[in-house]
Amino acid sequence: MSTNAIISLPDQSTARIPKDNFITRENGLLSWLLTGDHKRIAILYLISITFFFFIGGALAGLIRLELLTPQTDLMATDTYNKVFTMHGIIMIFFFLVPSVPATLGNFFIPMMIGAKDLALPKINLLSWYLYMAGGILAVYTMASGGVDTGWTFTTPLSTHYVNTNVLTTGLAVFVAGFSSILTGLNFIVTIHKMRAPGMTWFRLPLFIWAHYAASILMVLATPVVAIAIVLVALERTFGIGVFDPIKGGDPLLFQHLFWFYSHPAVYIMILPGMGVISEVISTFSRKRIFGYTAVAFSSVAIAVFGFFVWAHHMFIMGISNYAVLVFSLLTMLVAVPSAIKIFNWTFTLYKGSITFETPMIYAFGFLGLFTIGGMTGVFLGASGTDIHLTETYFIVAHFHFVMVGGMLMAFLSGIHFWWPKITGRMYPEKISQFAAVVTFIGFNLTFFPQFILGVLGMPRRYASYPPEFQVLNVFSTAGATILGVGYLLPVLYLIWSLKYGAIAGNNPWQATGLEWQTQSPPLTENFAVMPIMDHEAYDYEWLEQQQQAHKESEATHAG
Amino acid sequence: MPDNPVTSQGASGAAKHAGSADNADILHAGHPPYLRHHFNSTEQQADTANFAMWLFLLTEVMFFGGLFTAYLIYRNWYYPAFVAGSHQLNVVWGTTNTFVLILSSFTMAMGVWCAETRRRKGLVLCLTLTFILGLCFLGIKTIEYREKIEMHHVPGFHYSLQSFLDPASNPEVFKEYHDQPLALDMARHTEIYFSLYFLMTGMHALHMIIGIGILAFMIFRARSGAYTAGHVTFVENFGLYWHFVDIVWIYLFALLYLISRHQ
Amino acid sequence: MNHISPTIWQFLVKWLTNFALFPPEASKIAPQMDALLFFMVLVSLIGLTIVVLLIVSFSILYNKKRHPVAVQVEGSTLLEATWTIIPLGLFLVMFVWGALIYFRVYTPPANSMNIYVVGKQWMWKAEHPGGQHEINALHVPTGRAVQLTLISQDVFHSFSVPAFRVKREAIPGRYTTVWFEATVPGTYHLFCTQYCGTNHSQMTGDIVVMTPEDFRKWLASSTSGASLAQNGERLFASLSCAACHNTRPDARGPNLSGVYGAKLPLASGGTVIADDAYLREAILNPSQHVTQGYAPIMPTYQGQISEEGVIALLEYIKNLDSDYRVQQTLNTTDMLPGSEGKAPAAEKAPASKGTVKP
Amino acid sequence: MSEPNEHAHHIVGPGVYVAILFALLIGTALTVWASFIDLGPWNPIIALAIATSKATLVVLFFMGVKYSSKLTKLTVFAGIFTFMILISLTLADYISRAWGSW
Ligand code: HEA
Ligand code: HEA
Ligand code: HEC
Ligand code: CUA
Ligand SMILES: [Cu+2]
Repeated sequence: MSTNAIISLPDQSTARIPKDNFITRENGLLSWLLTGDHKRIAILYLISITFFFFIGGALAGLIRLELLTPQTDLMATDTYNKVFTMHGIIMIFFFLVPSVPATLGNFFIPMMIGAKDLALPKINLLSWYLYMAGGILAVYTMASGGVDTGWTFTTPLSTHYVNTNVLTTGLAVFVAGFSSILTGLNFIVTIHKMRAPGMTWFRLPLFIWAHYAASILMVLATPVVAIAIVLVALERTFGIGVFDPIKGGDPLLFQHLFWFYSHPAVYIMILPGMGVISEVISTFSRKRIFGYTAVAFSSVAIAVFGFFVWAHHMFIMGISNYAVLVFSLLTMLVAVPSAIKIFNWTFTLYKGSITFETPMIYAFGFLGLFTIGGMTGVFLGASGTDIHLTETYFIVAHFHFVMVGGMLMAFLSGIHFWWPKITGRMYPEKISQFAAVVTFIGFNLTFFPQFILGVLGMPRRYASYPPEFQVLNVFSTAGATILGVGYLLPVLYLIWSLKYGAIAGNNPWQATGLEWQTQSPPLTENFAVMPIMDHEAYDYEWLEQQQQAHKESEATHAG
Repeated sequence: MPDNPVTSQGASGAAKHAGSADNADILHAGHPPYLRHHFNSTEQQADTANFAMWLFLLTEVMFFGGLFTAYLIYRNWYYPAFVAGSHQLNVVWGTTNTFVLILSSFTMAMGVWCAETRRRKGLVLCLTLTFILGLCFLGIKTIEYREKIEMHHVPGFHYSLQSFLDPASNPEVFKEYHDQPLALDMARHTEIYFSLYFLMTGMHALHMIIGIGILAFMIFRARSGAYTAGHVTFVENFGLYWHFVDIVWIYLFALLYLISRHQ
Repeated sequence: MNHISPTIWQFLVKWLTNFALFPPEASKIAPQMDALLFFMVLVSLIGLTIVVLLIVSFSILYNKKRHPVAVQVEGSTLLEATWTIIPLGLFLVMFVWGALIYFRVYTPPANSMNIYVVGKQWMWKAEHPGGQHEINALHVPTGRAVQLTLISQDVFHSFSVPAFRVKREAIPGRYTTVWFEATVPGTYHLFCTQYCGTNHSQMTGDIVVMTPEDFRKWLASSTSGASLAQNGERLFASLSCAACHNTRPDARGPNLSGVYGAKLPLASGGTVIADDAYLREAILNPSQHVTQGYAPIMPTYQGQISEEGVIALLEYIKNLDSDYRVQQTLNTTDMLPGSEGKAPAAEKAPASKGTVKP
Repeated sequence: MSEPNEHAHHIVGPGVYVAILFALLIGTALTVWASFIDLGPWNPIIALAIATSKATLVVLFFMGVKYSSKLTKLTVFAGIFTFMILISLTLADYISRAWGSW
């Protein structure tokens, strides 16, 4: 560990993991499967999400392998189509949407606001079961032949022209959607009703604000995609005609409904990650977030404006030109709050006292990659350039930059950051710093060439491509291999650390959040004594006084 | 917002939690058994449940919202088809059903009031009435659906254009409205009208069926006084749900049944 | 940028093209699109550099060794306003600039030469007015505005020519248009960029840009005998459209000559411009807009005519319009070798009985 | 904490409920009646206006929003607002499409 690390671990010889904590309180599989404890549910989620991530990742590996050469030599085109469809569906609905909220959010929202649990523990468990039901259905679909509509289920392709498992996939997404709705609902209720005394809105950690905003999106947007899927299913089974141009329906209506969810969904995916970044940057620069209110409100602004821009996915699809104008303008507006956040985080470093533990490295990665990803989103939002760039690898690069470079980095950052709290043990610092750097390099090697491919015009969802694009594709595939290693490493050393990691103590990062003021791993009811919030968020001076007082009292005890 | 949370601790989880540090006053009697351990007061608990229910209704609004959007678009595109389709619906049944549902909403509201004022018999009566009215609604809906099936107005199942190409073939409707025959291409679009009709009323009916199921369960529990001892959250929340379903119907009735009846 | 310094622009484009980082610019709109693209890249690079520079320098200046105790700073309204307003301003510039280009790409000039393109799983079929058919290929001349009228027979496809920086969705059930003016002869990629099922990645082709002379030769060598309008005339007769649409005083349908591009009064009130999309609707969904003064008796031809058939009928109806014919003569027919036989049908005497004389 | 319901919220009495019931029934009769007379373009507007006032009554009284916390009111508003975004922006596209039938 570098000398300038802030970690102040308890004395290793005497340190022990507290005997009574949420993991040891009850034993047996059933105690996990029937639990109402938000922390246990978070761990259930963590395991299942990782599982789906690796399925999705293996599919990504297949995509990249196929694209190594211009011809379709590894698999037939329709196999390729199934592979990228399942990759998209699994990664979005079964990994990224629940990633941070359902694991870290579930675990830490109650702890950060000083509550004993989420407001609706049974609903929380139900949402995990729904998620699992959807996930298993998706895997079953994949095993029984897959689906090849693309993750966007574009009509009339999905309703009349493909004969793969659209129905079961739709059902899987539908069920997963309900899981997401329930999670969001639970968070909103909890944040409104369960805050500890003294925990006013503007004392909430920004992690909470971000989750609050994301939850609004989950609750209000997800039902619309649910109904869109129901309509697709009915169109497929009964031919009801609402999306069928032959019967007078409008296939674009489906896209309106789909993107009314799926655009806000991209903010469901990024906002919780932004929450993580706020916590991490503040902690490792030992400073209150620069412009707390601006960052808090920009989350809400993203959530609200996020509802107004969905048709930017349809610029060339035949919506009216005037609608294009309006949606393009609104897209520009929604990009501003993200820019605000980036600069506020950057300026949080100003006059800080910065250390570079793994979470911080991931957070730096997030800042750089999300800036690139976000700015290229603006390229797409400007209607003119979208004509050239849409449906090319430029989009693929854009969304992997925001989703993988942004959210996945944030997720890993958060996992490392809170690992000591969740398990009571530290992860090995050196190797994890190494893994973070590997992911960063691998990521750029994988996805940066795709921007160039996109500008050159290489269409997405192509199993074969003109030979002049090969060089860049080879780079990309090489990068994906490195990236895969970068993702495999954390799994290995984090599992290793469960047994061999150093004991973390309550607050290894000297962070200010309420979750750090209790034992790790926490008690089932989180706090031995109900906390009372008497200071602002990120108040490092308060923390110092607290510790001073603690030391003094220990000294007097000893004396 | 939670007030004075420090003073009270959960009771229901207490046995399990013995030994933990938060059992300061678990032995303190007076906590109702329905207070769950992670809440500080019954008020907080009730508030929370109420708010959660409202959020759930929000998702329902957006769920039906997608259907209403589709409806509005196609109605404006294929107005004549929608008029002709609408004339095939039976206003008498529709109006009756509206009355039935409004009545049931009223009995439900009264039920909530009975629960709040702890009138067990009144509650059981109100719930039973609501239950019966709900069944009535579904019964009438079944009659209507059956008519549609007989007329081959169910999209996807041998959908027949006859009533629109040749309105006189359905004398009952014809003598009322004297519909002009539709051109073939417009007549085809009536299928979209009926798709939306079945979708929207079907979704609504599904909500009714779920509601009726819950009502049956509630009647059963209400008889033993479960909701008349101070813990009325469940009844209240169910009431919200039931009223929401009523509101959806109010719009469905106006939008589906009453298009241009004057022609 | 190309307006500011053509030399630098040329250099930049050539350099980038040779490094295969940048597609060739082969249409008039391409440099305009690229100028915006470069502007955006530039802004992003500056923005990214600022962010990265700040992070790096703060990390050096304020790392724990150098700066052991953090100084708490609440925020700064001035700074925050700066980084709200500057990006907003830049984004708005991009929006306006982008919108200008968007409208340029999708608003064809008045007298462009029209080619129909039908997309289907998984091929592109192009139909030139002179009757030339092409599959997965499109021949166009340089120096002439070419308008594509696109439609799909089944699912969404997207007609994409990266070298032209132009792309448009082919939608089932309605026409969309896009236009370009090719500048550099050569062969360029044509891609279907909207995912359309199994062989989506094989729905590609070549755009062959030729000099006007070469193009004229090509047109002559690949004509299939009848022009589109002549095919349309034949269909018009065989579907007995002329039973209603004729010049007899008791005709049940409106006279179709001169209808293309005209403003038609509707029975429901209001007017409508009879463009391609309208004519198509009028044939397939006639009761959608009934022309004033006529009974809605026209039968629908939905399901009886293929998309190609509709296109041929449209071309025929368009040619009944003298103005349009003049335009077409200016635009296309002069491309044809001097022989009279290839001129659009309407110029000749009506072939079948009852056909409207323009 | 003994009587949670007494200070938790205002209890609406049966009197109000009966009044609302009658208002709703009359409203229903009114829409049916209005739909059978020719009001030109006003027909759908009136039908929707009556439906909306009925819905408002149900929300305010049967569902008790009139007596609820600001939070509940805000929630109801948020639902209507998002619903309106969905409808209005989608319809804006359809209305302004050149090929539309408007
Ligand atoms: C986490 C997911 C996520 C996020 C956060 C975003 C964020 C954004 N996205 Fe992206 N997007 C996707 C996921 C995401 N997107 C996906 C999955 C698709 C493809 C779906 C499919 O078709 O399969 C997509 C597609 C997509 C399109 C459609 C393209 C097309 O189909 O033609 C558009 C168009 O407008 C777009 C725009 C934007 C914009 C403007 C933002 C903005 O929110 C970005 C805002 C951020 C910034 C602007 C960066 C910070 C800015 C600065 C630091 C300032 C820099 C300095 C100066 C300007 C001085 N995205
Ligand atoms: C959260 C979302 C998410 C994530 C994390 C990823 C992660 C990755 N994605 Fe993808 N992707 C999408 C969401 C996501 N993707 C979506 C929505 C689409 C659009 C689908 C559509 O068009 O419908 C898409 C499409 C997409 C394409 C375009 C396909 C096409 O259009 O033809 C490509 C191509 O390179 C790609 C690559 C990758 C790679 C290399 C990774 C890597 O980051 C993954 C790295 C992880 C691993 C590699 C797993 C760990 C290692 C192992 C399990 C060991 C085995 C590894 C190997 C054999 C290499 N993705
Ligand atoms: C039974 C008579 C009938 C036949 C057959 C018929 N039409 Fe028509 N058509 C009409 C009438 C009447 C109208 C005007 C009312 C309307 O718009 O529907 C019309 C309108 C049109 C219009 C719109 C132009 C305008 O002025 O409104 C077009 C284009 C057209 N027809 C093309 C065709 C074509 C092409 C065919 C054959 C494939 C055809 N029609 C066959 C009766 C007919
Ligand atoms: Cu056609 Cu892709
Ligand atoms: Cu978007």
